[in-house]
Amino acid sequence: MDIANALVVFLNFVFIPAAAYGAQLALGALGVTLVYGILRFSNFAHGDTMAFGTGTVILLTWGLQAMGISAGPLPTALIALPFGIALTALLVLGTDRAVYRFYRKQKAAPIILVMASVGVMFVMNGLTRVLIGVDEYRFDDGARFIMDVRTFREMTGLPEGLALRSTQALTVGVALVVMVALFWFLNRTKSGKAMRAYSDNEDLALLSGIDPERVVRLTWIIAAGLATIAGTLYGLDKSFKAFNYFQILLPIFAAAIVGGLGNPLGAIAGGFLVAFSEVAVTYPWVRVVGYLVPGYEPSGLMQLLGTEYKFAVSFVILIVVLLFRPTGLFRGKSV
Amino acid sequence: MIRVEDLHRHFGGFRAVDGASLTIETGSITGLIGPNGAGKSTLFNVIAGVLPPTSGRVFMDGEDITGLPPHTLFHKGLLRTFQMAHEFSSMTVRENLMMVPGAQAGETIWKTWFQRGRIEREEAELRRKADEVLDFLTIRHLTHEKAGNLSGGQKKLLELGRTMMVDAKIVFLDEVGAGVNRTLLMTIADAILRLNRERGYTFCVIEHDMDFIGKLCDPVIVMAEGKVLATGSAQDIMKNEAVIEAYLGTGLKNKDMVGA
Amino acid sequence: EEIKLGISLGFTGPLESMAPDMQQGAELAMKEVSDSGLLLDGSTVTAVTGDSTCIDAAAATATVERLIASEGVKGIIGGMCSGETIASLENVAKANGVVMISPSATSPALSTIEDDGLFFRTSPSDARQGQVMADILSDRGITSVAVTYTNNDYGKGLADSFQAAFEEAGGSVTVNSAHDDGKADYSAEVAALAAAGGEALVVAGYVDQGGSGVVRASLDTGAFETFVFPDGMVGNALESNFGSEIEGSFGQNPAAEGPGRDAYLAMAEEAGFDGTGAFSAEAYDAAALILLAMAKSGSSDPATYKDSIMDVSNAPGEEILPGQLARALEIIAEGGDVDYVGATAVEMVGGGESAGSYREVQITDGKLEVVGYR
Amino acid sequence: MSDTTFGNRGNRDASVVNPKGRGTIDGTRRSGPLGPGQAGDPFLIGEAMTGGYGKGADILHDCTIAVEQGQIAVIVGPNGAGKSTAMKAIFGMLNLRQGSVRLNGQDITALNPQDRVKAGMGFVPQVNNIFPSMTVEENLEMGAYIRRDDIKATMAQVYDLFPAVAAKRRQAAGELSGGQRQQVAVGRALMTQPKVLMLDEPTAGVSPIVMDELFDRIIAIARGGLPVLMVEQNARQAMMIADKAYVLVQGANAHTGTGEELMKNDEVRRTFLGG
Amino acid sequence: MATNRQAASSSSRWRAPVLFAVLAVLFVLEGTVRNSMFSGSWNTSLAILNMGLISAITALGVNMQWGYAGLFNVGVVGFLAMGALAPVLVSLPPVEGAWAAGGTRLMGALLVGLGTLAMAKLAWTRTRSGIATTAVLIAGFVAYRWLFDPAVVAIEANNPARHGNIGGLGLPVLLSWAVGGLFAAAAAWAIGKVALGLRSDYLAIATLGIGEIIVAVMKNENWLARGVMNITSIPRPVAQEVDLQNNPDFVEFASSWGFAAAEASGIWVKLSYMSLFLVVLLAIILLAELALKSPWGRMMRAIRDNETAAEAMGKDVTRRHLQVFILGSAVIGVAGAMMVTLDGLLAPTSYNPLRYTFLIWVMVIVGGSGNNWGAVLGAVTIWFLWIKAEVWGPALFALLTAPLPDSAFKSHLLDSAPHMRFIAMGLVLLLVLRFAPRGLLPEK
Ligand SMILES: Nc1ncnc2c1ncn2[C@@H]1O[C@H](COP(=O)(O)OP(=O)(O)OP(=O)(O)O)[C@@H](O)[C@H]1O
Ligand SMILES: Nc1ncnc2c1ncn2[C@@H]1O[C@H](COP(=O)(O)OP(=O)(O)OP(=O)(O)O)[C@@H](O)[C@H]1O
Ligand SMILES: CC(C)C[C@H](N)C(=O)O
Ligand SMILES: [Mg+2]
Ligand SMILES: [Mg+2]
Repeated sequence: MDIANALVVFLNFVFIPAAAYGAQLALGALGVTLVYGILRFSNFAHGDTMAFGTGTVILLTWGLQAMGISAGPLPTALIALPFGIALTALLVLGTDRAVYRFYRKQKAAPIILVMASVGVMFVMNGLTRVLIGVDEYRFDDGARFIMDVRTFREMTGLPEGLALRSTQALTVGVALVVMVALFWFLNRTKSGKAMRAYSDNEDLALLSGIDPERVVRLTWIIAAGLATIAGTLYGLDKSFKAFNYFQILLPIFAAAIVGGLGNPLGAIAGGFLVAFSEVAVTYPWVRVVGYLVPGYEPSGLMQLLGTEYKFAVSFVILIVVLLFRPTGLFRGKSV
Repeated sequence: MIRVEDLHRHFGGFRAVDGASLTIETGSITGLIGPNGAGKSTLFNVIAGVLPPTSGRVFMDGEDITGLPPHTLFHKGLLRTFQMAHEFSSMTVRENLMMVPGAQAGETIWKTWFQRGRIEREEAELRRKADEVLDFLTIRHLTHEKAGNLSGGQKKLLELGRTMMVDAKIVFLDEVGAGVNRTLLMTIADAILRLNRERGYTFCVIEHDMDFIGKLCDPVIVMAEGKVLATGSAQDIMKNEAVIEAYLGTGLKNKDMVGA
Repeated sequence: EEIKLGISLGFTGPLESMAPDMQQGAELAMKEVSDSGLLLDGSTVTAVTGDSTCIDAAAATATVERLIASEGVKGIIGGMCSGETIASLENVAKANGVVMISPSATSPALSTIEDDGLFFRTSPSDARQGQVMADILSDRGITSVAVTYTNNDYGKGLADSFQAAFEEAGGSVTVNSAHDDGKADYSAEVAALAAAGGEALVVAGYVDQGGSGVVRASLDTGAFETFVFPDGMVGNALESNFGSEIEGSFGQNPAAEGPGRDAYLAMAEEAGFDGTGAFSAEAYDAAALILLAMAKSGSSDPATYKDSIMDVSNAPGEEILPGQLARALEIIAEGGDVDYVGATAVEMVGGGESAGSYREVQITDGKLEVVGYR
Repeated sequence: MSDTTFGNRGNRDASVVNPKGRGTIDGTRRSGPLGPGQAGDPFLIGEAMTGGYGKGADILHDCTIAVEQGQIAVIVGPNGAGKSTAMKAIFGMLNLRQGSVRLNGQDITALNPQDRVKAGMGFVPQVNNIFPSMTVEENLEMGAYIRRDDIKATMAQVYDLFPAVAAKRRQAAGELSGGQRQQVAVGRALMTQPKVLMLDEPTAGVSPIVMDELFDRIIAIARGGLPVLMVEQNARQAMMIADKAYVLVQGANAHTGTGEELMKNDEVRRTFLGG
Repeated sequence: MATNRQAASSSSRWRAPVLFAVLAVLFVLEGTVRNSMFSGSWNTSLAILNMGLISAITALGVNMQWGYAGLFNVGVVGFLAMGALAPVLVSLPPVEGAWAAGGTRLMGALLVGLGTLAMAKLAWTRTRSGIATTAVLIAGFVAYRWLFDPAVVAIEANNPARHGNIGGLGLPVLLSWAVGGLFAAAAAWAIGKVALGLRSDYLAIATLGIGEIIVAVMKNENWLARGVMNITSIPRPVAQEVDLQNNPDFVEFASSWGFAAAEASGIWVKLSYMSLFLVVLLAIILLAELALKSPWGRMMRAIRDNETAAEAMGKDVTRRHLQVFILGSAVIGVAGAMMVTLDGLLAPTSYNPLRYTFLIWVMVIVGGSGNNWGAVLGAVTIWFLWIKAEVWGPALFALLTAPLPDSAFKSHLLDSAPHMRFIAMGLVLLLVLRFAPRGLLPEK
């Protein structure tokens, strides 16, 4: 019984939250990694693209809700999602046209593109706030829990509870599906291979008859889709606040880098690594140990480090991982 | 000068260099040939410290130099050129040469603040030496050109020129001839011979152009599938059945269609 | 004369959602006074706003510098967050001799700062709130809590003063740990808090920041069911974010019971904004105090009117509520005394900060309900 | 090969920017209209081409290169003569100030490179001629990107021609040795099944035995009706198989003739073909 | 070609002076013209300039790392914070009782900590045994915590409302600028040792991490600098405005120039700061230019151009990278110390990456990376815009929305006016990059 309790505590406070958070980061990192791999720069505007995408999804969700449309036990936002993606893709394509294309034509140094993306970040940042405001919004309807603590306790009779939110399951599921789909797309379809070819050798892609502008458009559309999906799932799970989407950029980049920038598989692994190291390292093991070692009552919390240092710790872990895997988690074949 | 003992370098399961042992005698110009993918460049990279070996040892003048980083080997007198020219493209041709010598006072940051006079003297000396080298290589007219603007063959000359800025003991040349005009290649061959004769450099040369190998090298080492296949004089090698089958071939089959 | 007052608040940055209601509160008071035409021979009052960003001391300093040097404001309502407030006070306001009244900087450090008599605040020091919160908990018979605070001078100051007071009263704090605002995820924090346990969780954070994130994650994992909310958390967002999920949780924020607050809420509604927004009422009071002090001292020069602020804010005199500023100006013009009560029952103590009366609130049927005042 | 990834500037940091595979050609350029060809044109001709890179000085000066149906044309010349530049000019990879390029009876001077591929031109550049992180097989598939028909047969032919590469078909092309890469590059161009094939030093760095195979194959291709235009430094072999040969010096035509004629010309042999 | 080149170089010869002159004009306008665009106050103008100069020094540091060596430092905020600690620890008056409470113990703990690391390293190089090394580390860590924890508790318990920190040494604040540089250099050394010479991702992750770690330590280690409770009243190297205002000579001097005492005192103080900052800035530029125009600079360019070849030509690339990384970080540290001195405040919560890492990067790139003067120009320009965007953004917005009819939509838009600060900033950045894609003053 006690082992069961220990397990439940662990699952409830460490495993499930970290997995969901990891999936959220992973989805964000996928977008960053894709743009890095194919368009060759770190897109600092990605966080704010996520915010913008989510903003449009929220507005559409409200519209749908006003019309009385819902998705049963699933959040209405899922119905709005495709339209949100379409709108975001339009905005992003417009940005490419107005900003990035110029530098591509000029063959400007890629760092200039990075800085241009900072400019875009500022503008989108403002745009999102003008669009939907600075407040916090919850737009999660439908069933919030697949399993909540009370039900679990009643079902199992254990003193410890376990909760699993539908958005958590959704996020993890979607992250994995999206990753597999992206992997399949890039490695098996002609367009995907064309994108990789462009990423590998722009000039030669041209000489093989690949239209580079088509590749770029496709990349942006997929990136916008990823951003909107990531942003919406994150928003559903937590809540939407424009400001937070800039903050999430940092862990997203960490995830993308440690996974090996430009590598979709790495993005996923990196996301989970960052999330688990944040949650697990600062976790006080007192209750788990308490269940496992009967009769032992530790005086402290058995916490390695305070949660204030969680981000710091996760970085140390990332560096250590890189030291032992000097080529990133997934080296070799990238996008 | 260089002794390689049972060297292995594997990439995953693939054995690019698979137990190669060879010696490069002091004062020789040793040729290294072999089919594409035989492991020649990999062997070079392991000797020059760019890649760590999977196993095996490399000795230079009896000293174990396995796995030493390239900059250390440089100071021991082991220089190399790259299969694909590695010039400093945004610097002028002369600067490309002047940066080579180690132990310049001006490379120590605080000396650049307090010892301007000394640095200027050293620079003048370096400039003189660089110009000498440029004369030797017949590219003096390119002194102030950006190295990035040179054509393929001129970059190869510059690669060679850098090895002349200091007193090297042994120089590894990786396919200096690929993509170089044949007339120019013969000039390069002459330059190599002169360095060998006049300055006593030892050379180890990878090349697919048999004329070039024949003119320069003795002995010639043939590699195939990561191992040494044969060693001998250029004439012997060119008659060796195994080498002909694996590497040299017997010429065009479609001769009859030529000029049709 | 056209009198300009500066409003320096964090319109962008982590607390950007609080700022507009505060600004509107301050402007409401100025408009009221302007419209009355009774201030210093019919002077008008205009507001000049500046963005203090709340976290960037340099930007805040530059903003206040601009307000004073270029706009020529005679007083400043602001700053918003304690750190930024201290920086602009020490570097700019003191140097130029301009009065600053902050509606919301609650750090205890501001009580003892050397301010040349220029700094006031209409919110109480967190040293006091900690005491009040401890009292509320003791009265409810709760003896063991976990505390999480937003990692800044406000959160830490409040958490520490609360811990001291609560332990003094015999309670125990199982853990007192920080959370950073604006993080993407609070699972780790909540896991740690849950492991430490406690009957309730004290969330000394901001409702539209990490505070909500922590509450959300706690609810989702079933870590805590009852929460204790100090001022940074008591806001409408609490109802809309959580509603009945946090049924039975309680807290307190600086606010006085009674007609002043009601009057203010009505005025705000009429003016089209949310008067219950955190520190909105304090901002109204801050502006009103400056203007009344000007009238009292007969001058818009901060060097002169700074000394009248304590005077108008405290007894003796006729009590003044929001919406009665015209009346107050009349009294002053007649040479009478006023005791400004305003929207938050202003009572200045010590070096010029609100003594602080708090209302105790509780979530009942998903709504914030006032259950008493302290 | 010089590393100009960062425009000869600093910053080799791969964690903000991806240094891999940046191009030099403006991929955003749109094609202009096709013009009429001229009577009596060879299959492919770049006529009186003058131009250079970007805003720099002219590198080609009134240079003309042509190849007839079913023939092999070879360009030789000293390093830096502008051989590669001429090839690129024919392929639309730099802006010509003067001159025109005509293919199969149409003036294609205004087309961008992508559209020239669609018009039936295939090209193997001198450097950067593979997709390094894609497998050998994918490299070949990319060669057939514009084809809609079944490519299996062609691929089998290519593997037949380069057995060393066939053994490595699942390996990333970037992990191959210099000579093996060169074979993949030529294989990629063959996959296109172009109407005209342009090769820039296809034999650089390949071993003698493979070089002979390659030349054999090129002859066979040409005799099959596909015109081949190539730059070569292994000049003697190249001259042997050339129906037409051009010697370029400093961006201008210095000598033109059949391979045999030029081989017989002492001056040409001594100065450009290496004795 | 020749004419082309000449045209280019003659335009670039004038480019720098012209751009600096334009910038100067902006500051003069800010100081003299009062309208909706400018504030017409020298105090504002100089305040912006002073912060701009500090940003310029920071940008110089980043430029050394990026422009000279191609090292990507995303932890600028951390090195600034490192430097910011210096004035607190060096120039603040000692805290009464703090040293007695736990000072010696603390020092002992720090020594044990460092000693442990050194021993572990020794154990590793001597024995190559993971177990021995781990044992050393664990033993050291236990000893460290045994010394450290009580000391911290004691120090933090010492008058926590006002102090609770270890306090400073009471030394002149100008000294702390140099110390700030040393602190940052030490941090850079540690990171560089781990991360340089490996793949470039390490440096990105490591610097990103160190930025977070240093700020986290500053926020949470109250004994060090009171954590999030902030340190205020940091000593100044220049006069106090209030003292000047009370000085009759000064008041007279001010009025002879036609300034009110308060205004004049502000200007005086800012000018004093400005001269100090300028001295530091120019000294750094001088040293940097001397080095850059020497074989050292040539070597750095070679390394940046082609690491593999430079390594083969005997240059120890890793060591050189470490050197510039340390130097650049030291410069950033100096800037950090200068900044708290100017603010008179250490507020760890304000150290966020957007402001102190990305904005600095924008400055460097907009200025033209690799060019010292470019970094300075970019820094001052961007800082000016960053501050002015607060006013210009909403003004622009008002202009744009003016033709709209009054409606809920318009009022919603007007409510969003403050966010125009970001939009304006973004647009300006994009415009500059558009018209000077290689930066305002590209590297020659
Ligand atoms: N990084 C790598 N990963 C996997 N395999 C590699 C790698 N580098 C080289 N190889 C393999 O090792 C073998 C030897 O390569 P190497 O470059 O040494 O050949 P080489 O003898 O120099 O050939 P060439 O004459 O064509 O230059 C090749 O088959 C190549 O595919
Ligand atoms: N991208 C470029 N930008 C500017 N100049 C260039 C560029 N590429 C080549 N050049 C210059 O153009 C001239 C011709 O170069 P090209 O590559 O056509 O020579 P090549 O005849 O192919 O020589 P090689 O036999 O060495 O390949 C050379 O002087 C070279 O410096
Ligand atoms: C806006 C407020 C919640 C600010 C907080 N009281 C502080 O002092 O920082
Ligand atoms: Mg090779
Ligand atoms: Mg060429």
